[in-house]
Amino acid sequence: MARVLLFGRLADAAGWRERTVEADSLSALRAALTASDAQLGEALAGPGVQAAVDKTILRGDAPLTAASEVAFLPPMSGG
Amino acid sequence: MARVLLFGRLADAAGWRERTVEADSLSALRAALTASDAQLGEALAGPGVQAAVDKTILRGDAPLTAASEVAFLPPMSGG
Amino acid sequence: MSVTLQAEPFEPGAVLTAFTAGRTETGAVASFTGIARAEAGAATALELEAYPGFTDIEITRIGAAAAARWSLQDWLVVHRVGQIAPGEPVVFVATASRHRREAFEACDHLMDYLKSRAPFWKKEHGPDGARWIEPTDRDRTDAQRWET
Amino acid sequence: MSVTLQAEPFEPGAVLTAFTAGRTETGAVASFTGIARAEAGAATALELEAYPGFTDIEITRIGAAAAARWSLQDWLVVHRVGQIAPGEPVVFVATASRHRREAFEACDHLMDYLKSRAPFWKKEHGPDGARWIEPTDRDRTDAQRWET
Repeated sequence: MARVLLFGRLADAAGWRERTVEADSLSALRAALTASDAQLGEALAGPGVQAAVDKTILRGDAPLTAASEVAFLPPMSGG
Repeated sequence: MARVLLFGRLADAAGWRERTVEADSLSALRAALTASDAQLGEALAGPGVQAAVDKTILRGDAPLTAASEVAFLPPMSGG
Repeated sequence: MSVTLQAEPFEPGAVLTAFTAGRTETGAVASFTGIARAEAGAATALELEAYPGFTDIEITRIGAAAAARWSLQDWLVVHRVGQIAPGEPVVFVATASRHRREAFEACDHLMDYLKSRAPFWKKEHGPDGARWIEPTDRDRTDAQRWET
Repeated sequence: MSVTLQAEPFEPGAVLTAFTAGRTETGAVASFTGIARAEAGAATALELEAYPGFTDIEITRIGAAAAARWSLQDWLVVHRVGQIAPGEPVVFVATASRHRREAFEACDHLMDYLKSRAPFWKKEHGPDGARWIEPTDRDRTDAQRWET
């Protein structure tokens, strides 16, 4: 289980910004999100989208606990 | 005749900042100042010292009237 | 050495006053204020999203690296988030150093980073609706000047 | 577009507040504040002499040229004259433009000019007496960057 945060156009596309999702790894989380919303799953895998677990950007898979916070970050635009 | 202004180290060296001097040209003014204070005359002819007549920097000689303002400017230091 | 992300408008002059107060060994304070342009009505509002706890830490990391590179005595970033109206300040950066070259370069560098690579997501609201903004080519080019 | 030479201390933040107010088409305001350093007691006061009617006109001429070169929307110089205590602001320059590169470069350029070639005569008062200051080699080198 993890708290999932979406930013920028990802939140607009999904229609939500924050949600708790049952998943014990980042790859399982991606699969769960894709299963509930195929378009979102595609957007999360899109170019330039990064995943941060507990505020650290990760490539590849990672285990998740109930306390994990996963953020999906579209390309950063600067301020 | 002209109003003479000294700036920076020139004023310190001469012991005055402003004085009215009888002279009908810049070269006559330089000669008059040198006659009354040889050290000042030398300083006015020193490297980097510029003369401005009515707030315009001039090289060479220029006629002066009673309304003329002559300023001797040591090298500018910036602010 | 502070990074503030805030939803409320702020006054850059007041921040500069506080930043410069009591500095007897600082010769130079450079500052930059970024303002939301109205674009003659084409832009009605700017919306900036940050990731609290991530965006501020990233900016702090870049600021600390700049402070080391340019021997800054102090630096500060204030950045708006949320809805920003035209004419309102979006960002304020100030840098303090003994001599001016360091203060200027560090301020310039921090702005290039903030405008092109800092973790913000920017939406422009205009008469034709809203659109998410990506960094411009010039932002990327400016930021690359510092990669030596 | 203003040049102010004044004997009284001033508050750079207040000047910045007035300069940035009401700008809806300005994206960028760069500013620089030069402060008299105490040099750990080695400098007790700075004395700056200007030639009123000459110094301000020269700065205005350079400012107008910079405004044209960098397409500035506005610019401003406030410069102290007379006795200046350590920790007090000596000079404040602000530039406004649509984009930040122009504001930064023009501000940087104006400071290089003001610090190296503007018609001021500067005396530093210290524990060992007073001495007139000449521009440093670095001031000259910085100013030469703009001669293209």
